Amino acid sequence: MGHADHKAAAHPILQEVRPAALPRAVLVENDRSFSWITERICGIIEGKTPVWWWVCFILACFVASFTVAGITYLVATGVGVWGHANPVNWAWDIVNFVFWIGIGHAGTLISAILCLLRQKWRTSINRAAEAMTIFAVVCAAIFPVFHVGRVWFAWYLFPIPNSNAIWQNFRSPLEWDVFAVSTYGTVSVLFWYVGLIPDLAVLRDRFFAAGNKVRATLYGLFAMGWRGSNRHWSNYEMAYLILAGISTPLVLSVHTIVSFDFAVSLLPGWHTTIFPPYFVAGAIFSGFGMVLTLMLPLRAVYGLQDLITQYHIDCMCKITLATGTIVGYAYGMEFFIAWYGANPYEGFAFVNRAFGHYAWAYWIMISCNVITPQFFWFKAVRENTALVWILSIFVNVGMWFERFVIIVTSLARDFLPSSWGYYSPSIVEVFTFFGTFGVFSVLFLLFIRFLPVMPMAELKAVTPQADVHGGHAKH
Amino acid sequence: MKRKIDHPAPPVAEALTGPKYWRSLGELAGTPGFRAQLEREFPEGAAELEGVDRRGFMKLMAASFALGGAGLAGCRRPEKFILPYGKSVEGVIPGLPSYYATAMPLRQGAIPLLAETHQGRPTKLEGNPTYAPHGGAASLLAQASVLDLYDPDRARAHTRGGKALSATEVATLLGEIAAKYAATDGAGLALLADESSSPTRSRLVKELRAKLPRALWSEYEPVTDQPPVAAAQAVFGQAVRPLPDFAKARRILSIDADFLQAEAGSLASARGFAQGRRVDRKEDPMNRLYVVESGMSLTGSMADHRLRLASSQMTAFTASLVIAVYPESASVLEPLTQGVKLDPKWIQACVEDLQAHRGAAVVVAGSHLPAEVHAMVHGLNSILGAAGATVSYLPVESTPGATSLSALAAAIKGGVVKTLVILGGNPAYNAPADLDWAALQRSVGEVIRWSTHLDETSGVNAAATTHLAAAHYLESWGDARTVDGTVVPVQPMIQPLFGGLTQIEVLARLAGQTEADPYQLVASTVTGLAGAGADPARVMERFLHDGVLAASAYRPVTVRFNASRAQSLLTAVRPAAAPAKDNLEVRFVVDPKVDDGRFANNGWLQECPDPITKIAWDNAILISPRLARDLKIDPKGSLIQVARKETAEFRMGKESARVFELSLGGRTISGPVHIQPGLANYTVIVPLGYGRTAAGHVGNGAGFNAYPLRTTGAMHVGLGAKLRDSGKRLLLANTQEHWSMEGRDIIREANFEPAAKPDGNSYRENPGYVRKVGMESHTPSNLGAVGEKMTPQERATKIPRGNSLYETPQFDGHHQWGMSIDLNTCIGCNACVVACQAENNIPIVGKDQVMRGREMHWIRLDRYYSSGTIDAEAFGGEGNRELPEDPQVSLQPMTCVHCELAPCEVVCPVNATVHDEEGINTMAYNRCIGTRYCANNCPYKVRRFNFFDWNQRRLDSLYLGPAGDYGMPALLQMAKNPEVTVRMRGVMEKCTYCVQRVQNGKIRHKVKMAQAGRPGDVVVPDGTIKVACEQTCPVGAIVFGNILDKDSSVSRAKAREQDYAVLGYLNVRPRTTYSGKLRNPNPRMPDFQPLPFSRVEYSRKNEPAAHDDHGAHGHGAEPATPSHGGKS
Amino acid sequence: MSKLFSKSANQLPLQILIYLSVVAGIATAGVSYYMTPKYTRVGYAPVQPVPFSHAKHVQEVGLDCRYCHSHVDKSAHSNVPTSQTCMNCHSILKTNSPLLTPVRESYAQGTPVPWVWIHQTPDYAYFNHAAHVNKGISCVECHGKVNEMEIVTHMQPLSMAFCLECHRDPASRIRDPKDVYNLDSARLADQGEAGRKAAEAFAHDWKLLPPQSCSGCHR
Amino acid sequence: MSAQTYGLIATFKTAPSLYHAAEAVRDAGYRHWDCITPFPVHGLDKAMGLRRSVVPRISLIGGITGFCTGMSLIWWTGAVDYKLIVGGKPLFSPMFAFPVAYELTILFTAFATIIGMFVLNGLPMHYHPVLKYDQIRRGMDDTFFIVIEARDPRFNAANTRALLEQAGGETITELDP
Repeated sequence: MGHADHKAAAHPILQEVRPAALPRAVLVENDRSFSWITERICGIIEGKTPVWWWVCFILACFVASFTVAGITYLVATGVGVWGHANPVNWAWDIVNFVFWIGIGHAGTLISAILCLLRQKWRTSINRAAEAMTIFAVVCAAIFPVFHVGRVWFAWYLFPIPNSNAIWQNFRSPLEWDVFAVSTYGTVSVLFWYVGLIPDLAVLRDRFFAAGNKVRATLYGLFAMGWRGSNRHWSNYEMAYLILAGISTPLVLSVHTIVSFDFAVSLLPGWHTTIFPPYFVAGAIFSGFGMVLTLMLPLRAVYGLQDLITQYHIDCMCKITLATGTIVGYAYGMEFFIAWYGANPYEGFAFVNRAFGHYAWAYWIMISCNVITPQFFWFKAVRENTALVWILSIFVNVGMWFERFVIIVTSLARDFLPSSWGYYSPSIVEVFTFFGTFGVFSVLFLLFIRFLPVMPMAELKAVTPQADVHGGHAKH
Repeated sequence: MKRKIDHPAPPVAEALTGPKYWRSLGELAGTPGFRAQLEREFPEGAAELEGVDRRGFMKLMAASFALGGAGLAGCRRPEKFILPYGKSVEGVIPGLPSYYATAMPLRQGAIPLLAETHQGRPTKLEGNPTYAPHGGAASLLAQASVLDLYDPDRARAHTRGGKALSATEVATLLGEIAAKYAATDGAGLALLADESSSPTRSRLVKELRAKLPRALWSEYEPVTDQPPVAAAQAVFGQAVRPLPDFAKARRILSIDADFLQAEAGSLASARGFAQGRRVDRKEDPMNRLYVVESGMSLTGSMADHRLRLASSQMTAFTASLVIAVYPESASVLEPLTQGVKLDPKWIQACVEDLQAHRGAAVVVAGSHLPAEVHAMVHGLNSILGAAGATVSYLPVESTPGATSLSALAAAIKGGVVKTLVILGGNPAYNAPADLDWAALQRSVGEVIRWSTHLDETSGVNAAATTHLAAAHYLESWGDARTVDGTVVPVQPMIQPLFGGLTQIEVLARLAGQTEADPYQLVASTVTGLAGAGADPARVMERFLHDGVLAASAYRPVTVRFNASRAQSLLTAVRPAAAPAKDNLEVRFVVDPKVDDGRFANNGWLQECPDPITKIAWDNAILISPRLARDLKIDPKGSLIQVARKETAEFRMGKESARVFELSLGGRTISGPVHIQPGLANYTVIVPLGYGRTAAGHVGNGAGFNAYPLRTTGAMHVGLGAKLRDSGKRLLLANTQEHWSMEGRDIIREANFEPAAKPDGNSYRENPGYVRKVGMESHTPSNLGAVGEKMTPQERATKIPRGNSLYETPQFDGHHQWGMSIDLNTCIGCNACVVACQAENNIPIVGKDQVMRGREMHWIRLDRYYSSGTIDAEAFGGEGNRELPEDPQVSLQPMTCVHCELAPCEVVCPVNATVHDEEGINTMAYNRCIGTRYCANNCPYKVRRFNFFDWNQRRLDSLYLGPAGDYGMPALLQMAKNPEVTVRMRGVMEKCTYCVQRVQNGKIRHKVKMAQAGRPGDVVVPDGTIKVACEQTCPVGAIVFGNILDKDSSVSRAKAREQDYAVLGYLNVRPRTTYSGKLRNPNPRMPDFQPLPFSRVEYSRKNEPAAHDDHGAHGHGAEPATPSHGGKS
Repeated sequence: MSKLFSKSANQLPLQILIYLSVVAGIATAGVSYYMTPKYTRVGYAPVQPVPFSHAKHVQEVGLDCRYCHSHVDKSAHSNVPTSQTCMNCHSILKTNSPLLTPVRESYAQGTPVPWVWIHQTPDYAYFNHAAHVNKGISCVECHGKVNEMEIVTHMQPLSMAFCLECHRDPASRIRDPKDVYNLDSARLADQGEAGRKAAEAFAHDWKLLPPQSCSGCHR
Repeated sequence: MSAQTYGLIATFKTAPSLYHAAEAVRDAGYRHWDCITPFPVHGLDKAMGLRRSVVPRISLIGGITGFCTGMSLIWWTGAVDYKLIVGGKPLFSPMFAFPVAYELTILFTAFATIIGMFVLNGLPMHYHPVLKYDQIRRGMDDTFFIVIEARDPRFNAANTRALLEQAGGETITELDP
């Protein structure tokens, strides 16, 4: 991304001093040319659909059909087809919601926060990460929408004037969620789309040149007539920067508000003020886990080793390690606060988490979330792609269990022991959740087939030859 | 403009008129075969259903009930119709309910009731307040009995060999039998009936026997709920029966008598007991209850001292007691106590206490105990001065010449019975197993059976049986006596739905009367009872209006205890061998819900959890923790026991019970075993009344049948039983998984009187002890300094800010509603649960759903045990592994407490639950979208979610969704309260403080005042509005009312010093508060506990060291180690 | 590179935008007009089994509302009269009118006359007539001038918003209690300054506090 | 001729050459001209003499509107239109209104930013003379162009072409309007 250096370059003192350039990490290896990048990325779209893609796509559609079937059955019959009951009125539905939303966060984080932090290494993964965000939000949104008892009245959640003259309760974290998640979805799509415009223009022109008018028109319509004008780039860059700027507080607020669903309640185990940072860290953690899980196979399949370099993997492993450790710290802190607060209800909630009926879930969570990332201390591990991929899956599993532990164990044993219970999922919810991986995969497969998986313009901007001052950025 | 509308064609009159119309909802909804079903349901009773107000009827319908099809006029909206009566009905104002006095007959004690009817449909029963001993209370069974009226499984016609008989044919048939046996003086005719207190029946039986002297009249009840008259006959020389007055008793000793529930007259007993138990101020006295029992009854759960003892050893115990009171009797009674180990100190201290309260002490013994125990109890009561003071003796009016079931069996075997008339009862199901009743019945040539259902007895040789459909009591004219003998009317609320006959009608016809009009039969009895002087019309009018016949109670008689006659009874008795692991005692108990099995098809009762075991839809073989350990079936628990170990194994939240075979005297039954703390170690409790095979859709298959184990010789208690594991498992619907309060401050208890060495912990020393327990005791007041200074009335409207971030809006209503629940008097009878269910159209969900934890009750009874042995270690440990063998029981009715700062409201995204101006936490079903967030955030877990369309779907096909049938049977629709919305699936519901009663009460008052010219007088006087649970509560533990009125009963109840808010530290400020529970143990007793076990556990759990600075408040005192239990 | 899009394509986005706005505007307006009770209910005037004219019975015969709609001041319902009520007069008057056949048949057979239900609140809304007519709310507020109707027509939306309008400001809707059944009377608040004062006094003296939260109507 | 042409387009192979050419065109005083680049070239704005984009101002307006919308919506619905007592919380408080107002701030900012960007750029504009240039595909790929429009007052077919040549432009072509 250019704006940052542009601003730095614009600074008169810096211009005069001309500080010695630090050796920079190679973001695009083997000194590839601009057109190599274009060919490489557009080639994925222009090439013949590979057989494996069809296999994966059909498989993904099959898996996605589980969600469709599960939701259809649910709406036709009642929420009772899930395993919910008093006192556990939320379980897999909200676990899955928070899980998917959390995964989405890495995408925004990579594209927005790293953009603001001038982390250029993000460029090769940000497009796919943003796509992941959007698809994860789609998967996430399925759950809160359909977990309600009367989904056909879900429009009550929106402040639409009506003849009942009644409005929403804006004190409810769930209402905040409605705004947070829909804003998040909308802004993510807009941000993604804005980033796509120059690349769509490339595809438009390439398809036109190749004589495929239909696809050229389709890409052209969405390219909005982009022509690479620098006057446009100027506004575009600014808009992109602002979107990145607002996406950062947005992504932080979304998981903060999701954590408010719990923190604002008075249930022991939910009612805790450390949830917002803890959830955000967890979201980043799980999000990077998912990015690794998705990008590593993609890199191998499409031979993108020059674009997603070992440096990228290394960075992501380190972030995973850092956030995983924050999450581990939060787990410990919860116990400390519960003990220090001297509230017996609160104290029991945590002891029960670790040693009660659901202790198995707790220890799965601890091993996956706290212990697994510690392997990333070792460079050898970070450089072993297969191992990183396996560990990233552990992170995904662990973060799912984190939400399960928080939601279910707290509900299952709360204030009055008379209403204590035990929750176990029904087959319907298991399949519905399983199916969302299909939904996600279908969308992701469509994305890698039809849209540029990496931002070409941005990649080109970080190549050495993009520097107008010639050599000084050259290593 | 939009005004112009295409008018639909006028409805074709023929298609819409008639009884069909108002019931045609089902047709419009497209239910196939609805017409046919209709014919089956209302073969003859359809006429009186005509013109039932359709608007009232429509209120039944849930919001979801979309009328489509036939009536659809264009696309604007479905067309609906108003169907007024053709002819005006006197006294009926559509939209206003009418109330009539009636009574529910049950064995010897009827329950006087008021029935609420909506345009001819009885929907709700309440106790008749005119009958003082009940004070307007009704029992669990009475509350549920209205549902039996609408039971779709009832016999729908009179049949003979499967063919329907008309009413005339039945009359002819009965007339023929009467004529036939008139010729033989009744020889060859036998009648078998269940017990009844009806004076009319008694009169008719006498008439019948006079006409047909050789006919056999026998009565059979599978369970007894009154002491045997034989004992009284033996010791007093008079056929009398004791009637204890618990209100007057300061010291009560119950010998295996569950007088709060199982014994006859339990409503009056409970009410009296509560009167002596209630403590409003510290000056008030409080009674003390000693209970010796083998099982764990509600009475036992209320005990201040409870001794676990096998039922077969009660004779020895009573004998020891008599010896202690009257040492001269030792020579006679000593042999009775042989071989039974009893703590003499326990008996001595108990006796001293009873003697110290001469004239105010009472001893009662369970009806099932042998005559000798009752004889000794009669003696004890005489010595203690109870006779005439706390016990009165009433003459017993029994049907002369009534034979027992065994005698009838012998007669049938002897071949003398040609025609057997079985009136009610269900001998094929519940007769002693050794009689082999089914075979006997089959051997009789002609059987005429009168009952409401085609049950097991009707099913014996059904082809040859004439079955007469019986009318439900709400369809019948009749009369009955309450337990004290007061005559009460049984008045029909509705014409018999299925053309049923009443028992007296059948008897009258058998006695040869051709015009057997039940009303006339009753009227002639009642006017006869009223005496010659009275105007018959006036007498009946009064009788039906008041619901009681004035001065008709039995006159108590004076009795004199004859020791020598008692001695002759007692010398023959020898003590039984002590029960042991391989010689178990079996005690058959009547079930609190289905009774002897007669209410098995009542969904409300089946779904209501047992008050102690908390098991719904099943019975279980109850065994003690000791026996479980001996059998090696006590649950394992987990590695680190953070909470106390469960008494049952829960798999995925469902109780997985082992199925055991229980054999006694060569007979075997099998049933699930449930570990019940508090039982005598080697007594096995077996509740009767389950395992019905022909009860109906609800009752069939619920539980196991224990009757096959009972023989004539061991009707109530059997010795020498064995248990054998069948290796199978059965899932039970237990509504309360966890039994321990975990040392939490939920139910706050204290001893009533100080210990020998006062420690400041007792109620008398510190009436405000509840404020020294729990989080609030050491945190700043939630009300803040300003709020603390306010009067309760100010607090209710201004809602002091306290230490909150926010200023709260004020409540500006004319009333502020609140409730107080007295834990000290609540006996846990569950009547409130079913009363609420009836009032608020609460659906039943079936065993499967209850197992999943989806029961819908708005009010529930939480039952906790405490044993003082909880482990204080943070991460659990050994102390948590122990199952209490002899726990203290604490009961707590829990329902929505209507928090002023309600956590549920804050989290609802759509404002479906908000506060109204009068402090009610409302629930707008039609706004609810079902996020269930409110239920999660409710600390009391009192919100209930409609996971399925309980009302519109069959419970056995809930998971089929749209593939299953849709719609509520018309018959069940009739049972619904039109004042309450029937909820559809996907919405949350909960206690509304009976908002329909509140609103209607307010409107009625305002209308009355406006019409009386005092329109500004809008505040409803105290007591006018009673919520359903309050109204039926036999002990008056629940009080509801306006807390703005400082003289209202609820304000006074809340002013008690022991009033507290459960989980008050959360600052949710519940409008329902609880009065702390008091225990009144005797400091001289060997098992005296200076602190209730729950308080011991509280102290152990909450780290005494950290609370040292609060030691002065009383809860920091180091608890005494309990005398039993302890770490093993 | 030749043209993929023609010059006119530049107008297309704007055209699409305008088109979408218009469609959305129309849809919103349509839904809020045609799908709310103001449209779906108001104006409903079905044909009744008997062409009963309120105008005739009130204005010519001079019947009071309560003659037929008995117990409206006691009960939650305003009763639709039984056929017997009709026959009180029609056993003498117009005894042979063919229009009255359903009534006569109903009376003779005891079967109800199927009047089409016009003013219908949802099943979950509990409206109580007695609470209103005894507190100065006239029939006309919800039912319109039935006394002038040949065919009864739904005049007000009877939606929750409609109810709330009055519950939030009862003083502006109340009538003198003696005018409640006089459908031609004016609201107190519409009778000039004195009327407005009287309305205020009424609301104060009668302690009018109509519920505005759920429990007032939903049980 | 100048009436028939849109302008001149010159090709540059590398970013630095474009950068210097842009400086030259800027210094020559042209106003209606543009650079076509496949990616945003750092510093080119300055080289072209472009001022800072005004998108942030539009975004700010959007953000403020969003925040006010959120706050006033919650205030009006809860404290004015229908006063319901919910959990004893005040009818309106900026504290509980904040999350929604915050989200709306972001949402409206995003909309304003994107709409602002499109409007300022005059997009969507599917038809444009530059897009008709047969080498424009390379402009999206790896080649840089400078376009000087004929409507610029300083535009003069010969001088302008000379300027571009001097600046290192290759294949200088006239664009059809």
